[in-house]
Amino acid sequence: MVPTLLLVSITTFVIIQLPPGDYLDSLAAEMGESGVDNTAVLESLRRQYGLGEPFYVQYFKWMRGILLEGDFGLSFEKNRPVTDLIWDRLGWTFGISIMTLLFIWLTALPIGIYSAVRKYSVGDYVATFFGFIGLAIPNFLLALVMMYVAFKFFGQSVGGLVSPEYLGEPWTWAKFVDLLKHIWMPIVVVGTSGAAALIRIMRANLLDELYRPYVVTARAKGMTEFQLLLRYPVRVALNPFISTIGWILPTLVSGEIIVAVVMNLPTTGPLLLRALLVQDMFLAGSLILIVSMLTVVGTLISDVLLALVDPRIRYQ
Amino acid sequence: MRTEAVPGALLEISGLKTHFFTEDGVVKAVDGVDLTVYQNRTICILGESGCGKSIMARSILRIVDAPGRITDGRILYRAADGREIDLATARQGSAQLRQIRGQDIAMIFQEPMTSLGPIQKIGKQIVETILLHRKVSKAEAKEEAIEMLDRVGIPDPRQRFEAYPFELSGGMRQRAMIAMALSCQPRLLIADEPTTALDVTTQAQILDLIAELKEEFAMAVMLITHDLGVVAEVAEDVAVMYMGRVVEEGDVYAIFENPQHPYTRALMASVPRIGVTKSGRLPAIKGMVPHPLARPSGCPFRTRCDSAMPGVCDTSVPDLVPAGDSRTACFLFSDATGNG
Amino acid sequence: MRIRTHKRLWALGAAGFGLALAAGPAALAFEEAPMLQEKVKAGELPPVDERLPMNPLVLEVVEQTGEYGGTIRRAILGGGDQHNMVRTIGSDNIVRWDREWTEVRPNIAESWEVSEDASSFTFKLREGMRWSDGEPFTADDIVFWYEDVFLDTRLTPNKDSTFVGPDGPVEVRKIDDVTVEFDFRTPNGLFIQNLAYGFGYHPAAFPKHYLSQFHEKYNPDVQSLVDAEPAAADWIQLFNLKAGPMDTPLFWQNPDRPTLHAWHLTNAYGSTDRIVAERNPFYWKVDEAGQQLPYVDRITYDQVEDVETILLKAFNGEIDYMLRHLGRPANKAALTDNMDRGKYGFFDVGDLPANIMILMLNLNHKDPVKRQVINDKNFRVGLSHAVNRQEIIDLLYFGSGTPAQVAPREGSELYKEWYAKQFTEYDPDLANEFLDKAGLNERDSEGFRLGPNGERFTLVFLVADVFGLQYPDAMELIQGYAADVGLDIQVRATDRSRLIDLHTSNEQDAYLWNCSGGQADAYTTPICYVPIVSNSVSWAREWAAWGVDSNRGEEPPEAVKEIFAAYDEVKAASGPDELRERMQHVLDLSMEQFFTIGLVQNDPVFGIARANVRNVPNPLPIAGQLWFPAPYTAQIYFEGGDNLP
Amino acid sequence: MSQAVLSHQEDVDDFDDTVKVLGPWALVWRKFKRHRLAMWSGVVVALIYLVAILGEFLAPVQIHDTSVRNTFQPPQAIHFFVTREDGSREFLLHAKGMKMELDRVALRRTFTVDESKIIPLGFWVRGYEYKFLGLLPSKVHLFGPTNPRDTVYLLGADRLGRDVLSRIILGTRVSMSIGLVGVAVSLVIGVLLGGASGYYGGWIDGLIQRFIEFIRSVPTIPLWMGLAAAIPLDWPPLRTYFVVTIIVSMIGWTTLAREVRGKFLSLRNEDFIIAARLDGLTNWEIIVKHMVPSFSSHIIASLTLAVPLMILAETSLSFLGIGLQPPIVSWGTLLKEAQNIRSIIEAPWLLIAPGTMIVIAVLTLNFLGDGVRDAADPHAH
Repeated sequence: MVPTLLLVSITTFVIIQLPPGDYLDSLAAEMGESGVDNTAVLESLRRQYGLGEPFYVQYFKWMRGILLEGDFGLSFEKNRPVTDLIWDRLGWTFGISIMTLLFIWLTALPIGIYSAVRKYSVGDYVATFFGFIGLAIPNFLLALVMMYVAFKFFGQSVGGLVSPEYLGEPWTWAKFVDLLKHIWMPIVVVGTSGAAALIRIMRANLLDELYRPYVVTARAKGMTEFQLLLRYPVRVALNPFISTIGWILPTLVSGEIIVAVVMNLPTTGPLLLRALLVQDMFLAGSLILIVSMLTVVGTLISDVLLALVDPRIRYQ
Repeated sequence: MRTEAVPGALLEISGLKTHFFTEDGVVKAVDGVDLTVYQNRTICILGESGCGKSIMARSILRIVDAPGRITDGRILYRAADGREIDLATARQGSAQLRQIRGQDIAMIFQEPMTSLGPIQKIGKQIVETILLHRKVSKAEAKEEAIEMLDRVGIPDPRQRFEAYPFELSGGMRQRAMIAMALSCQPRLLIADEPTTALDVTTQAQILDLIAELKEEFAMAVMLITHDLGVVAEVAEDVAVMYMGRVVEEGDVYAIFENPQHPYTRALMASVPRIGVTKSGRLPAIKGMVPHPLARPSGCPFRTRCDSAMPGVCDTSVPDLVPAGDSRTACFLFSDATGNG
Repeated sequence: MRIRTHKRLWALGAAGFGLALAAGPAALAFEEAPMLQEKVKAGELPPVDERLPMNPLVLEVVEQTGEYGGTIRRAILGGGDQHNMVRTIGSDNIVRWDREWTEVRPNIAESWEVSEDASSFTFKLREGMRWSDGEPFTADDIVFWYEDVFLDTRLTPNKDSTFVGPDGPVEVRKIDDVTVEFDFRTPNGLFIQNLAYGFGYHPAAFPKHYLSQFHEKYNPDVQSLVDAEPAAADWIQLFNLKAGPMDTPLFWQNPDRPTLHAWHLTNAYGSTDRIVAERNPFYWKVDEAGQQLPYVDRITYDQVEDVETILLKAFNGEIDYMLRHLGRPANKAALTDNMDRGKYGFFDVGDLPANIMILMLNLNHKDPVKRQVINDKNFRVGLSHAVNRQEIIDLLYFGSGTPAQVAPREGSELYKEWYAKQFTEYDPDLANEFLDKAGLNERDSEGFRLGPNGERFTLVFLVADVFGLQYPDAMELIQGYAADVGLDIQVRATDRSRLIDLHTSNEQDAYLWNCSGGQADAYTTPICYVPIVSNSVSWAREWAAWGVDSNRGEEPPEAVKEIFAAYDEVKAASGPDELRERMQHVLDLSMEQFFTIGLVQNDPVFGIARANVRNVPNPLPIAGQLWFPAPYTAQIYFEGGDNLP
Repeated sequence: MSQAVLSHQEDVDDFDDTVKVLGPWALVWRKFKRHRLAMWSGVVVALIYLVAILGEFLAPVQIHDTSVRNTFQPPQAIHFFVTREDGSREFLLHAKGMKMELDRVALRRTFTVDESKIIPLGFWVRGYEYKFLGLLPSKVHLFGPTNPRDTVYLLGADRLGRDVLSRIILGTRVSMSIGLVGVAVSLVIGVLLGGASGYYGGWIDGLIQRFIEFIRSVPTIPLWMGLAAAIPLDWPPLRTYFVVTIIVSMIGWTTLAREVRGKFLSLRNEDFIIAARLDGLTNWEIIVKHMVPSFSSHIIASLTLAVPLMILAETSLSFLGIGLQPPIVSWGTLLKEAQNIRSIIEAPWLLIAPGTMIVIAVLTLNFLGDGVRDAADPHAH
């Protein structure tokens, strides 16, 4: 895991260094709007941000800060330490990702079971069809259309997780209710493709298990179909389901970036996109690093869960 | 071997047809089986792979997987309280059927490796069965399960109770399967090739165990096998199946000493016997079992039968009729008009 | 264009006004917002008369005196959108342009005097004026900016051109607490204009009482503050952090910095979902009825990530007053359809640059062949005639706009028809003729013209999707027009910062951009008329560098040198008439050279204001340097004293 | 105990056995044919690729042709009958012309159907010149207005008055080929690395597995964004296209490599491989002659399922503004152009048309892949 993380950190740094230019070019572009040359200001800022040092020096400084002081560097654009900026947003990102994961499970599990058990039934075809539609529609398209529908037909205020009147207000019950009114949209949008994939996986896994001898054994014991379904094949088919935590998290985080930009969510997505665009490199780097790290941790968690659920893996 | 008076019938199967409706056509896995299982007796169902013996056994418990379906016939089960239940028409998933499964009729399978839930503890699976059918507390069920494990010869049962199937050897797993099957003291144990996947020594142990337990629990045993040796060792009654039909049925001695049906005869002839020396190869049955979708008309065995009578055997299917000491389905012993 | 040189009389009159007020019963003289009244009652604030300067600026309102209350709700992009705030509240300088962008008026300074040769400027500040935290604003603050910020090369390595005359940086002297003199030693006839434009904010943006704590000179213990600030490694970085330039995010990330603005940030840009700017209780403007401005309690900026969201917010009535991001031709139809739902109306925005779509060919190209061709006026004229401007206007802007070159707009005092109209007719035959004349008369098998070196002559145009003007689409059309006359144009789409990066390092063939200088800003930012180093426009970067320092860059041809000299003359002009004449001369010379190829002069754009928003300047002039409506936002009010539901 | 077991005999006399012995591919095909949805999807996919190949022949209007009078013109319906002046009805394939009015205040054009103006349509009509299959110059188009000077917009026009239908048709070429090329790249990397990993095992396996783990742990979008941002701007569109393809294929190969590795691991100890090794075949021969054929159907299934992922990835990149850029026409760029409120309100066809195409392509490719996988899987039920 440590080598993976090390590799992740280096790659991250390479990625954020790849595009030519630096943050000041982006700033200069913005300032171009003021209509007049402002190289005067840019020069002093170049010094301010310590840009221009060799690549490896910047990397080692950055890593040293992270490892020794938990300091992820400074965001050029926000002029604040990265650590000040990201935790809130990471919280939302993971909050939404975890809720999305739950949404995915809650929909994919029963639908997957249903379409495996009632293979080639009308319900199976409907589930399959909608599952694939979910896979086929690009996230951002779905997000925009849903937003427009919410605006047009429900008169809902769009963008963000709470209505404007609650922005910056302390948390109250009303605000929480308002949050619930908004948060389902990104969850559904981000979740559809994941759910579709998991329905397919669940269906396939369960089909593999449904005709195994131990199911017949259980049936011969006199268990009801429902009992035996949940106690035996579903339990076994859950294994790959659990291991999805590992790969679905990065997928969700990625998907969430695009959706968050369209839906204006207070998550890391817009921050990361923006940071990459303006080459706010420590901010971008830290976000990628942390998200990747959490993904690695997520994989670890899924491995642990898998071992907990499946004794066979535990004993290997 | 026991030679007591014939006790009452426990299970009467008549005209059972279990067909598989595949996209390529209808596979008639079981096509008109008549069979009777008697209380406290061991009946062996003998036949080649694919002759329908397993499907027939599964039909009894109604655990035939789709696209298989019982299309005709009766499976009359005589319960302990004297009621007669037709298992062939019992509603799938009904409480009645579920009660019979596991409690009245239990089944063990060919592959102990895969027939137990892979990620549940052995003990739990047995307890589950007990709790399904009997009103006992969990603790009691656990004690019983441990006792059962002990009874089937699993050493250190209290510890094994907590074991997962993959931690046990094949023999131990089959013992555990037996423990589970017998945990509710069924009246009939169906054993579907219980020893095929085991090594020779273990095979013998398991068969001995089944025989022993049969005495102890006073139950009937239906043993499905393709192994003549097994039949010789444990059977009291024998039914020989070929292509979904019982071709000969009778007392084990009758079948072994005086087989009637050409198929049974050929089978017996293929057994090497100690003391009998023959030059060359053992005689074999000619040809191959026809493809299930290419069922011969009339008597299904006629394509391989040395005594096949053109014009007779290929027009209609013979019924079981008494012949010698057994009952045989062959036109050598009956009129062609017996069955249309 | 007139520059009013305010004489002593004005200053005396104003002082008298202040005295008269001071003599009267204070509570009756000025009124204040209810929210401030409460604070005064609670003892949190001094009374309004003490908060206002002796002589507050009486701001003329657009329609009528307003009433207090309400929140102007706007939306702001999550990054890079600081101009959203700059242009609504930030730009409130020592002097200001009037609402029509025709003359410069007093603002922070109540009056000023100009020396005869236009080399020295004396400003009279308002006595008793205060920063947003209540501390007095005096000449010392300006001197602090001058001596400790502007002159300190560590803090200001390069001086802003507004404060640099032909003879070097300005000298600033404090005469007394309310009087400062800016002396350029040589004529700088454009200084007052420049001071009224955006970048003139500097002198009155550095509160000494607050910023001196971050300055080594005033705080020997500044290191402890540096240590406490993770984003700074030394005091210079710390100072820059706390006193950032207004047009960068830095300024808007430090809500602690006192300002002279009508509203003051309560939280930092970029760190929350909503930025709130609360009314400045010490704001120094009043209306004619003596009510302290601003009328509106606060301005909120909801942070969004996507321009589309702003549009939906507007439809939903969640935007009270805004033109930024919304006022694009492409949005007009959708905004019109949702007017009733959002309860808003449109107002005109005079965003009228010299041209909104210019083919900026690189006259200083590094490649000698391309340079030779591009520098041939015939080539540029040919290309100009090849483009069907009207079709571009019809396709992209629904017919709103005029085919024109880069030139002052009609109605501007510098307007001449031939500036705008030369070479604009679409005439492929004429184009071919000129291109042949430019030496591109050979063609290859595919019909494309060959350069002087015998290879196909190709121009690579950079294009970024900026300003909401559909530049990439335009470029696709232009590529087609050029191909029709055998000219190979390749298009490379990119983003704004990459594009700027490329052209500021002089690595481009050409690119598509716009250019200011259509109205009064032709005087101060003639970036498309005279080679000037700029972030946005590069058509002769080397010449421009030479123009700043003749040891750098590349010596331009005589004709261009002549233009440089003529523009220097403009700076030295002493009166408005002389100024105009000299500028006209610059334009005559420049237009004759035909440096850049303009395509479209746009019609006014628009902004939206909700139905009960009053005193909306209409039309509202804006320009690259003219950061409007900032000096006039304070007199906007909500009829009924609150937002519409 | 005697061990007499019933057994099949090899002296065959199958006069009644009508079932032929089928090769593995024939078996797969037989199974696949039964999967009706997959069959139909396969047909649709084939049609889509046919559209991609024929391109200009099917596109009635040149894709970069703009038209001032037709910006945001809604789709025109196809009519079959015209009513003559004498009231008789006659069969004539045609579209109705549209009257345009320019609203200079709201800045839009509004269109109304002009019942009197009839644009006859037909097959095999003359139009703009192009090279059929990139070789033969031709002016014939499958379908369009019979008069070459007319234009119809069957799926509407975009903001520059360009024909959406034609753009979608030619966008098919780019989008579908990105899928194919991306898959090809994934295939090479995936099979090479997965194969090496599975065949050699040991530290090579460990290394490759770590690498795959690493690639998968980096969230794709930032990875793409970083890579895409590094594409030099002055690159010609074609090169950008290939780089985008390669970036897109980054997502595919890890899955494939894992699958190949798994197959290698399980096959390594199969009897027939051991037999081949004992026969003295070299590693390479074993891989090529025995291992690859035994799981190639799997690979094909995985590839089919990867194509739609790549198509979607391309649209995502385009959306972020870092993928293909106009004037390249792909479904992604078409969607990106329509990705705004104005299009949803004023010209929904701009969104619906490419969106539908993407959904159809992704859907059918998925069904097809599913079918192939089911057919290829010996354990499928």
